Amino acid sequence: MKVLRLIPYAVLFGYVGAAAVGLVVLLALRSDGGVGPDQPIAFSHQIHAADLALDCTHCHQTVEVSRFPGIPSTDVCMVCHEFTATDRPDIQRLTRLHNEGRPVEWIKVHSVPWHVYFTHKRHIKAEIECTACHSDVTVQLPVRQVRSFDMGMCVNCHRANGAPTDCWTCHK
Amino acid sequence: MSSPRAYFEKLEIDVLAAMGKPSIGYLIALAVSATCFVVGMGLWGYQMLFGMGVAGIRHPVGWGVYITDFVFWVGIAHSGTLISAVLFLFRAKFRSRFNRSAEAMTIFAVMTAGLFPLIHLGRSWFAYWLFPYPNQRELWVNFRSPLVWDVFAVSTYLTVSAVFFFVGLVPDLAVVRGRAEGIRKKIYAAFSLGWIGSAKQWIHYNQLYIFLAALATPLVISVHSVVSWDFAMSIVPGWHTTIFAPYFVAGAIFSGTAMVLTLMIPMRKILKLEDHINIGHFESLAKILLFTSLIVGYAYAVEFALAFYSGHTFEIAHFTYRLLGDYWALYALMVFSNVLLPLALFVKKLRRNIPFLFVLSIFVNIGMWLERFVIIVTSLSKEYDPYSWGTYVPSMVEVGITIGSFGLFFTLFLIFTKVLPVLAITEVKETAL
Amino acid sequence: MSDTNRRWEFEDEHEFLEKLKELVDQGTPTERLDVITPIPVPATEEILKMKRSPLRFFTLAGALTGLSLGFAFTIFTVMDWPIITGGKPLVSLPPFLIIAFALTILLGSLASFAGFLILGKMPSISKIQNPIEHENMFIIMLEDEAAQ
Amino acid sequence: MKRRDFVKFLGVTPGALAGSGSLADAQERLFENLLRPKQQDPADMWVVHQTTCTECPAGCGVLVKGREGRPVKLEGDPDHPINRGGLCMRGQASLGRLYHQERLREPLARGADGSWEPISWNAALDRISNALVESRGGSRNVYLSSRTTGSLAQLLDEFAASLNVERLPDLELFSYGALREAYDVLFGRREVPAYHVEEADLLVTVGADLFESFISPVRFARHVSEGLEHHLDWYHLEPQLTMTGTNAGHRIHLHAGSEQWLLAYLLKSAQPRSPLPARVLDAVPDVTIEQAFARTGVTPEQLQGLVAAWDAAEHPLVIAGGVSTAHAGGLPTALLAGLLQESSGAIGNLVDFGEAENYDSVGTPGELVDRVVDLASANVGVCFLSRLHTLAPVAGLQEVAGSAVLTVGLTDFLYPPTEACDLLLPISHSLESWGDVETYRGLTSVVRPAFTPLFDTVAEGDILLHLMAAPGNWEDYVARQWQAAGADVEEQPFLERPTRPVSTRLRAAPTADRLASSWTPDTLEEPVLAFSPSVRFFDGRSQVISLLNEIPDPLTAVSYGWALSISEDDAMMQSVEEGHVVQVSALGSEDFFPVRVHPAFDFAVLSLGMEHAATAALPIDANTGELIRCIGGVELGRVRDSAVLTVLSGSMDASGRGVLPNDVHHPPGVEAHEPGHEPRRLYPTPEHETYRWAMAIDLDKCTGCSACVAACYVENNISIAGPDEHRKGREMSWIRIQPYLDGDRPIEFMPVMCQQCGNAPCETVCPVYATYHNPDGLNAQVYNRCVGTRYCANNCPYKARRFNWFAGQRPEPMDLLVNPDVSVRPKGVMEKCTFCVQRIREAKDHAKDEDRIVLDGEFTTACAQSCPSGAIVFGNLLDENSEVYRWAHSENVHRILEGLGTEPAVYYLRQDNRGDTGHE
Repeated sequence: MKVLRLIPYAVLFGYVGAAAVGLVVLLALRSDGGVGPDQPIAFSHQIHAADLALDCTHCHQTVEVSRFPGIPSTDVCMVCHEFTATDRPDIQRLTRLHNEGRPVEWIKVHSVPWHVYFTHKRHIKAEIECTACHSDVTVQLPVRQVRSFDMGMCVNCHRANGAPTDCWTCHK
Repeated sequence: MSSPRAYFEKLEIDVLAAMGKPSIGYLIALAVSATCFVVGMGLWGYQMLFGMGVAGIRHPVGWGVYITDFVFWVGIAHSGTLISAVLFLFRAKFRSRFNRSAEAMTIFAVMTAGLFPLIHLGRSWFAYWLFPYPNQRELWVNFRSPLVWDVFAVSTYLTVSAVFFFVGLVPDLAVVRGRAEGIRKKIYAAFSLGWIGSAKQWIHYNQLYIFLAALATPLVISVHSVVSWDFAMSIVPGWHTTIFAPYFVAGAIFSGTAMVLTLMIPMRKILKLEDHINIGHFESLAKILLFTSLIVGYAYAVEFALAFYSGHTFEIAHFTYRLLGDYWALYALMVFSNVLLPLALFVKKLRRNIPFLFVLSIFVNIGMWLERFVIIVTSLSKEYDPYSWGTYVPSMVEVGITIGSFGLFFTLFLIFTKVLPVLAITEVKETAL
Repeated sequence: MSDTNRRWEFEDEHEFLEKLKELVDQGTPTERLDVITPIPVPATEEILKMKRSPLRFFTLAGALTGLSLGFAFTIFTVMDWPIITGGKPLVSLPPFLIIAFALTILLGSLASFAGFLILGKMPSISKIQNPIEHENMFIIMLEDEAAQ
Repeated sequence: MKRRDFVKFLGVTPGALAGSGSLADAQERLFENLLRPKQQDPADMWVVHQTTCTECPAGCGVLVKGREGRPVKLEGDPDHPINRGGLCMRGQASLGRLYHQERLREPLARGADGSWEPISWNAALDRISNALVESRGGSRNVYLSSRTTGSLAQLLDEFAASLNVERLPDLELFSYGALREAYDVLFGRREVPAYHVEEADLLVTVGADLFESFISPVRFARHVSEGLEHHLDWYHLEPQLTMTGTNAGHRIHLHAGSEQWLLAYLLKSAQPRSPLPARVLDAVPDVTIEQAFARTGVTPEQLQGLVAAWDAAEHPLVIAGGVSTAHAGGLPTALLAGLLQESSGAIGNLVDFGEAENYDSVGTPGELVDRVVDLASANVGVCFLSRLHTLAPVAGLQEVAGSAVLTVGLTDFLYPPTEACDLLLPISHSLESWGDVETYRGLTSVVRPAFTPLFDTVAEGDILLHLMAAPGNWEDYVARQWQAAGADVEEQPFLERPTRPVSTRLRAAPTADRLASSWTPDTLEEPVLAFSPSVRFFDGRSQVISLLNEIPDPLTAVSYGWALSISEDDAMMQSVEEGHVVQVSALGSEDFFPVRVHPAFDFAVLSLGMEHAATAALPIDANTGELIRCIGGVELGRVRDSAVLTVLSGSMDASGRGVLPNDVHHPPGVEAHEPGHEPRRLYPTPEHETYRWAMAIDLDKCTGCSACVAACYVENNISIAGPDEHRKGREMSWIRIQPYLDGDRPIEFMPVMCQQCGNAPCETVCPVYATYHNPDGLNAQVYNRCVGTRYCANNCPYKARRFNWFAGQRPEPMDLLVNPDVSVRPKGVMEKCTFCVQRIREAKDHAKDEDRIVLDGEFTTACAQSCPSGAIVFGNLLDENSEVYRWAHSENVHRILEGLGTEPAVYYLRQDNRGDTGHE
């Protein structure tokens, strides 16, 4: 009898518990958990950009002339890696891909929505630091999207720097 | 008459009897209207899933049945506040027989009306963008848009009417509390906020009621004016006219009063309130109906006069079209129900003939719905550029959702008749003496 | 039942009023008298020499807040991100007036309601738990001094 | 696009294309394409290269604009001698053929049950080779294709020679049989000469539909519009209304089949500049003005006016063609036209055989019928049917093809001829393969692949080479041909060879004889059924392209489906109404047509689109072997039922609404635009700092051809609504051609798009700022902010706004045809013309790099770019030296519904310098 009386409470707690779990799962799915995606090749910005102090444009070659920074193709990598660190399995995979003329299928990290026109060129020409949006990629292993690219971020920066706030500057 | 107390007691017993165990007929009515509502919502979901195209609206008629329904329901909402606030200020005694259900009707009608702006949105799920909420973009709403005025006017109207309704209820809830048992007693006690009717309460109460009435009166005028400006502020021939605000307000009160009749006549029978609501009370409503009908009829005439006097090509073309074009039949029916038929109310016999009043009220409801439909659709279907002319026929989805809205309205009203006193007991007592 | 704490009930409003007048004339301090009536009886207010309800100040305050808030908010938003529509000036007062008006009414009525609750000491838990039912009688209650 | 912007196109590995995901998301696609190794070009760079349009035989030069390895837009090549930047709607829409869902994707073989089954290329080609080997035993192999020129023609001859295949004359529905026959008789040149309209001062066209399908519509459109600059006077005589007719200064209706009478009258009455031999003149019957009037129905005044104009003109040019040369009187009409050209001294300059169109390989249906008769007796081995959308015109051809041992179809769609085939070889689109086109003598243009084939298709040339077991591939073959001509196929987009002047002498004897023998006194019995040229479908081959069906036919205003257009009087007499579905006695009993009642059409003429001729077996003119496109004495059969036509135009009557720029259209109530007398307004109109983008449209030049509409669709990712939505009036086009009947001409065409108002009524009513006035004077629309109240559309007096009633359908692979600079709009949002803001943005970006403002003419909108007659200019109204400023401040400028004070940024010009206008 006593047990029966507990049933309603059990059910109630069941619901609440389920809801709580669901919420947690949802949040977990939403956040990247502070870790970037595992890339096919564990490329380290730390080594290249920090330790070797290569300029961003060394690999992202179209960032100053184009809307898009240009994800380097394998032959850019091979300029050095034909000789450097050839003992590493990752580099060997890279070399193999290069020889087969196949691309490295990087996973995209930074995206803006479908309706946004964003041009790297203008921002570089305006001397906006890469880190302003991408933060310091050299400390992210692997690279992840640190700042959320919501409209507030764009607009507030535009306001601060006297950049146009006409909607059609960015909305396409 | 016997001692006031005897009457008070009888009144309370009668009214509370109405709140008693629901009859089978009541349950059927409730089931039917609830089903309609659920189906209507289902259709809305269907529309959101597949796109606005499932409705009949087309290019160039971007607004159709949905906006018609919106204006119709907002119109219905007007009689409530009119009867409770305006007539209160005018010290019209018969008001006390209707104001409770009229106010309830107001709230339910506004709730129903409020759905349609959402339903008619191409992307209903972004409806919250119409509200000026603080956001990270610091982007606000366009306060120059009549639609934003609507948001403010309608939500204000809903809130104020709700407060007004509740305030009026407090003493009656206390009465119910006094006669209820068990858990219901507790609930009513809670909602009556500990009202006992002491002089200290009454003095503030009376003051509050007057102020609410004083505030609600301009509000009721403004709300339908704002709604009318959705049209009047545009450049569409047939919409863009200065008479719209008074025209719509009169129309709203007209339709609202008709709806009160439509609801009260059966309710009085079913809930056996004949002793408390008599022919005389209905006659007073009929007079309001007649009066507003005359205003509306005048507005119809003025519209044409303005158009033809202006000599404006598009205005003239439009009103000719409204009268003789594709929708002439609807226009004719509208004029008949809103202007010609109500003229019968000049006859005292008919004014006091309840079956007639009921039939008339139905006609007026239909007529007023048609009025909004005709204004919206005929104006849009033949605008400036002849290339972009086209006629509009509602789709089943629109019809279904409209029926659904009636479902919602009646569901709420039926529930109201069982959980709250349908007569303003205290005020009836007051006026009975 | 002590002489200092008594309760009279009347079926008839006039008898009730006469009794009340009589009590007051006898010099019973009005603050010790309380009346409960099924319907508002304005006469009691004069007899008991009650002050006019200060509720109106709530209303006024609310309405004024609404009015100023309406204009302030609309003007602030168009200035915050100036966007031209239809060649109209940024600060176009006529439309803003509509917003201001709506807010005036809204806050005005809400404030009045709040005022009513505050002044009428409602909702009062004690009264909700054990209310006094007038049962359609006009009731006069004389509280004893101890109650003060 | 400027020369210097060109870059060599870099091919993309099919891998990058395969499985591109949601194409609404430019970013994602971009990323995939960046994955390509050895691709260091920025992904937002337009890759432009020059090739040739093959949608019709005109051979216009086009620039293929590619992004991320896919062509997404075609534009007329500004340097190409034929079209000089213009491109017709068929050309614009031809990407729809490339990305068509129903395109053949792999070789197919007829299975046992008659259904199509996939087969490997090798298997397919082996089957053909074997069949060819077997055929050695006496049976004949034939090769039939549509018009073929340049290297492919060369290769075909070699192929025919080496594999003992008879190459039949090419099949074209427009074979110009009458003209070629006539010029053969007159001058011994069986050719279609070049007509230099631009050099004439009087143009008399008899049935020649210059703007629809006659020889080279885009070129004619440009030349006529150039002619208008120096007041070209243009008489157009035709039995049934055509779009060309609506544009002529003097459009004169004559009885079908009476053309020879009119020309005979003209020849006899006009002063000859170079007298004709007596015996030729004797062969021409003397026609009194009364007889001429009686036969043609052209009034004496009009006849005299025509003669007077002819005599007054310095360089008169008469062109007969189209329907007028496609009936029993076709040959005499063509002969007389030729004689008039001779007598007016036009031959050799205005009529130029040196640059004659290359129709050498094209036969007339008549010739083909003879060949078929001959083949029917023989047993056919392998029958090749290449690039054919119909065999109907040639009686018995389908049977012959069916009876062959192996019938091979080289095609891109399951056109009717494929029913006779055993084997289908999917051939690559011209944007996927090499080739060249010799449009006319002295001009050969390259066809270059824009990217690797979408499907498992092969170029026709490669198929032939493989079957010949010849070394090298098709690309090398073409390259060799060009080397031989001393040109480089990689570098040169087209090759212009100097043409030597051709000396012509009138051959009096044959002319006189043929004229006498072919003279037909009687005209066609009315009512007449005429097959009107279709600007949308040419001879029917382009009907597969969905976009062309979506855009209404300028003439009939019907978008989807066939319609039999008749005049109001005919409708009354035949007692039919619009939408009635009827039979036509002259045609197959199983064909029913919905009736389109059109007030502008001529009495006693029923007209069907030429696309129907592709399915009907039309009679053939014995004299010329040409299809007869005018059938006399037809009757309407019973009314089967009634259908709703897809007519988007709500009304063709613009009377007094201030839409058409003409004082007639300014009754009281609609303010006319008086410069310097602006209406008073409450608020100042917004000021603009650097730019106020504006457009000006010259309605005298606008022909109604709807090229702009097609260009806009492709440029701006506008979705196709489909017939059902059209019936509901739910069109998506951002720019439309409004036809009006109450103007000065039979039909007035008015291109209308968003007018980008200075005081836009749509902006004020949007609750969420989704539309507003931007600093450049544009009426901006922010799609992803739109909640879809549709209030803006209600409040737009121009009804230029379009609502996404549903999510747009882009059946794979059509989803690849997306301009990444323009969003694909989701369901429930409003969209409209943006003045191609993506192009503005790009231009401003370039300008900013060079730290200057955008120069006039640096870029233009898609519609303006495509306009064959250059009727649209776009630019910055604040720049007083800009073209648009000049146009907007010229005489007779008008803005639609100016009285509303919306301050539109689109200016309409109308001088009407077409002589005295009017529908005569």
